[in-house]
Amino acid sequence: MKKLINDVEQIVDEMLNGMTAAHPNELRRLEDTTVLVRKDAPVQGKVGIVSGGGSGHEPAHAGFVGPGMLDAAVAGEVFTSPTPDQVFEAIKAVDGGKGVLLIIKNYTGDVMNFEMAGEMAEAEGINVKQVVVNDDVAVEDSSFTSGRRGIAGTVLVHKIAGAKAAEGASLEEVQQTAEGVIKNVKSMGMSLHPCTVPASGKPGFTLAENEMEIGTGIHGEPGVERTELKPAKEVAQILFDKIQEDMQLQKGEEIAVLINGLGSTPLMELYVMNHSVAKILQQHELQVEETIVGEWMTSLEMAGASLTILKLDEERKKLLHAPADTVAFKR
Amino acid sequence: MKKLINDVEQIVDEMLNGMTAAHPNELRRLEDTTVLVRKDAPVQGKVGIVSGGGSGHEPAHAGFVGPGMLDAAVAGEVFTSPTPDQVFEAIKAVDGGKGVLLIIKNYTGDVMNFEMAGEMAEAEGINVKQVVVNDDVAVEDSSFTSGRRGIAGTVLVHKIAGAKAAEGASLEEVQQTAEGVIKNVKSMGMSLHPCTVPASGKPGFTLAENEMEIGTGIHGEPGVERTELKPAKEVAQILFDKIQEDMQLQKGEEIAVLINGLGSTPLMELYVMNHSVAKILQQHELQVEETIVGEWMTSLEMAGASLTILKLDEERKKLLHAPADTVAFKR
Amino acid sequence: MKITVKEIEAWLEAFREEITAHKEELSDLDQAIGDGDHGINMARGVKEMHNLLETKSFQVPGEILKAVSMVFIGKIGGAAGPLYGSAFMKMAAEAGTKEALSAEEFLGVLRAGKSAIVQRGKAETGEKTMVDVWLPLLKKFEGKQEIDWDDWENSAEELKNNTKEMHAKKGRAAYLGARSVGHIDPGATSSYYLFKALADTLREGS
Amino acid sequence: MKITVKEIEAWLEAFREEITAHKEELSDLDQAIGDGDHGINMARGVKEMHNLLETKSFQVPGEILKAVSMVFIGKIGGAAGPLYGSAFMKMAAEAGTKEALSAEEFLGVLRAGKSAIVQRGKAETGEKTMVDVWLPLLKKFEGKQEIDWDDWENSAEELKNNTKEMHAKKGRAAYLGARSVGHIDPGATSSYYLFKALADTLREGS
Ligand SMILES: Nc1ncnc2c1ncn2[C@@H]1O[C@H](COP(=O)(O)OP(=O)(O)O)[C@@H](O)[C@H]1O
Ligand SMILES: Nc1ncnc2c1ncn2[C@@H]1O[C@H](COP(=O)(O)OP(=O)(O)O)[C@@H](O)[C@H]1O
Ligand SMILES: [Mg+2]
Ligand SMILES: [Mg+2]
Ligand SMILES: [Mg+2]
Ligand SMILES: [Mg+2]
Repeated sequence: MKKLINDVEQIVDEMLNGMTAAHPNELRRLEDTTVLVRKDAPVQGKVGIVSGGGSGHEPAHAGFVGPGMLDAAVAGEVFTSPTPDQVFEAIKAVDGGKGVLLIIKNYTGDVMNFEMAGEMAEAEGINVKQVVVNDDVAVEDSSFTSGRRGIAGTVLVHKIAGAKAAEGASLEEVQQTAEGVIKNVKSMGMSLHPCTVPASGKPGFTLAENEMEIGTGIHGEPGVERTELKPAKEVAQILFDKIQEDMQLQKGEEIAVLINGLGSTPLMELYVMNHSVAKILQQHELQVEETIVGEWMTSLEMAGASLTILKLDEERKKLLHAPADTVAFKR
Repeated sequence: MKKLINDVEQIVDEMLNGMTAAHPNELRRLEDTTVLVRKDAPVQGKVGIVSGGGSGHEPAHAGFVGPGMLDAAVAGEVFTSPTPDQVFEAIKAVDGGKGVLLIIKNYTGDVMNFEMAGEMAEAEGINVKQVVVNDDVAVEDSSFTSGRRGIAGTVLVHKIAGAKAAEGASLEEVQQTAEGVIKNVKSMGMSLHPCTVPASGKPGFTLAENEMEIGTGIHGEPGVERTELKPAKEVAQILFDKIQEDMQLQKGEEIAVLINGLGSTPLMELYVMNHSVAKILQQHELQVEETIVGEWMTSLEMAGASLTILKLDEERKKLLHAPADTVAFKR
Repeated sequence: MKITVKEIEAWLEAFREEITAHKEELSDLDQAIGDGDHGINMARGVKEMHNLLETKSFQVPGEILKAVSMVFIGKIGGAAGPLYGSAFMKMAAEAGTKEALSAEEFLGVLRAGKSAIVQRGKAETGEKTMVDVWLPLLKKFEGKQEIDWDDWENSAEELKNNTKEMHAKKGRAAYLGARSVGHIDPGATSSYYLFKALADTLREGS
Repeated sequence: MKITVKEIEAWLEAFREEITAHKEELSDLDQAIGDGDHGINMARGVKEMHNLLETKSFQVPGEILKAVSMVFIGKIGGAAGPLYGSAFMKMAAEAGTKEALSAEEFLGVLRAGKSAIVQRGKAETGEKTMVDVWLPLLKKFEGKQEIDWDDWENSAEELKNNTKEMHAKKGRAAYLGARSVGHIDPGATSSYYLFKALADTLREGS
């Protein structure tokens, strides 16, 4: 395992310190926690938005803390949900009197830990609501299982819910807007190369030189199917088809597109991928209102990418374009 | 070689199309060229700024095209300087009557190709000046050789020269400001893992599991020294010491810091690196006015990072903070 | 058989030893069908628990179970943290302020833990989770006045081995669908070590 | 010996064959002390040159040299593009509109190319570049009325081999400092193939 680190045990702590050292005017770390909040938190009269999860997805989630997006990000150990006490501290720090929305990615651990934190906060009289993002169409949707994972689409939930909160909306309104995004955002990923959780020292799976994994998550988990290496246009088609199967997008429909790199895929390849994606979207006569290309929800140094499509309506369109001033996402 | 591409021969073309497809309101591709310009180029009454070089450094250079930074970026083949005719097209497209500044990284090929383009433009009556960035202290500075390479510090030259041009300064003033940045910016890089030029299919060098390369450039070239793998704090010290040997920074001096990822190093590690760098800068009682962490000048999927330090004066400080609205760098 | 603070401490210490010794195994199992951190998560939790037991002293089983629940909730993270944490929290409540518990009472305490896991995780048996150890094991010994600890340990082991052929429906492994079949569940395995540690402690102590 | 469009075309075609056959070798040499693209760059250039020669016909050597210079400038890129491009540009100017060149005149044409390379790249001999082939080779045969093409080819080969022990001072290899010693320069090697192709063409044709 080759990583630019000091000590496996201290990675998250040092990363958080490295972030506040780099962005002292934007971010503040709550003492003795793994929580980064907006420098000016709590913002009075605004719904606070808390997200987070295991570390290793940078810039998610702390990179999205700032005006127009999140009020706090809670960092767990690498790929491990943060614990309820940490989330609770975040909630307390960002409650400006209008309550707090938790944006949770649908993993059993995240859901349980955030839920417990929400219970703690409610017990102290803070109004807390939550939304659970489950955009990953690679995983079958079934009421018998814990359902689909939350992956890159979460970034769009952050953006749009954050903009809604910045407008001064109520907790219920922000929650409703976030739910609207969640219902209309679908993603699917693939990878060429696994990643290595620092504490484990071993890659999450192995792929031969001519193999790729379709439907990979963002935690070094293997995907749902392994195939031979394919060109970008075939990859784009596979990801799109699976999303389309679920979304049934119609001609002329307005969408936003997110091409997300998983960590070590060069931006060059992400743009090549977008070239192939854009062609498919054009064939389907979809109206692409916005395309976001980059590394937003990574999986350490995994190679690969995911495609996310968000169906827009007037409100989501307006909120997507609204200003945001965070370390990683500016508008 | 595992890459998310369609055709090795079409990579640059498809990447450029992928960029304009993603950013149709920001970028425009000059027909039959590898040049991306600001959508609204040429901006009348503003000095035009043209940069570029081989591809594979994304988001450099097209990611920095936009208000407050570059007017055009010329893309060569991967790691190969663009040819004079392409640069010439860029110059013509962005000349708004006040002349054009070429920002060139100090590589024999880049310098010669851009120089030839400048000669072509001058012959057509366009006022062209150039600056050559040579911030890489890994390479010995000597008047007997072609001198030091231009690496990540180039991004700060783009930012500051771009802001100066946006203010309406003359070509000579913009050139002088850019020269001021170049004299005061130094960088040094290292890598943990080489990269593979698509057309060659083989990595630029090989490193054992316990080795790293110090002083690596951004073209898959081997560095100047190979050592055993060291923790981030020792890496930070090596890079800083080499820069400091050259800069002789004094207590209390104001600086900007850039921690640049070379392609596949997770942001997590870059922030860990910044944690270690910040400690060293504090020991030296340097005043860090700004820290920029991310992937700005990459080398395909190389793993590793570089440290850049820019000595500030009042003008550079102001221009560094000035607005910029490009695809990859917003302020 | 009476279970006091001493037995609980011995049990938890034995649990720590099992987890520490099998950290790699747990992570490898999680690697196969999850994200590879279960051993790391559990090891972090029991290490912190060890520090707690070293530095604090407790009067009654309920007190120690409560303190350990806080450590598990605050240190393990992931899915296992809230599950083990909630289990110990409820176990503490069930144990109350009693100084010593009979075998039957202690089985009631464990059942309270099981209920907490089911409530928190909403998994049923057969879904390839730790529930597949907790639920049938406690059911088998329900109402027993004396426990055959060899039978207990063997049953726990068999139950966790049974998860191998299950198709995961809850937790991360569910994302793998049919590909989850053929691997033992990591959480079921850590739970097996918890119950094995209990058998080893009380068998020796009996 | 008279050099007309026919000989120039044969030479350039032979050059293309050499580059195409040794594309990997050139890139490998560049991999060792540069960025590994010299073979790719040159192959791209000569392929485009081949297309040009296939589709256009030329009257005089100067015309073909000029057209090829534009292809090299526009297609090779990197350091080699402007260097070979400038060389052919000046060679074209020196050849002017003459229909046929004597050996002596043709050596003058090549010397003009050499001057262009030196002017553009500002390298001296001993700095481990293509200059270390061009300059001493043309110096050795300066003023010769007849050329011994075996001697010419061997000299060119020896000169490019001599770059192996040089410490690079110009071009990308200079960044390697002393680590550049022990590797033959890629640009010197492509220049060797240019001169070898010339020898093969004119030796046969004589
Ligand atoms: N809903 C659930 N109910 C009961 N146990 C569960 C549930 N989800 C997951 N688990 C257990 O948690 C274990 C995984 O724990 P761990 O790896 O620490 O967390 P994570 O999956 O968040 O990485 C699984 O092996 C399973 O036994
Ligand atoms: N200043 C120079 N003068 C003469 N030749 C040079 C100079 N710089 C580089 N070269 C030649 O160019 C060759 C490298 O060409 P190439 O690999 O195509 O370009 P790049 O170095 O830009 O990748 C070197 O091997 C050397 O022979
Ligand atoms: Mg986990
Ligand atoms: Mg090159
Ligand atoms: Mg796990
Ligand atoms: Mg080269």
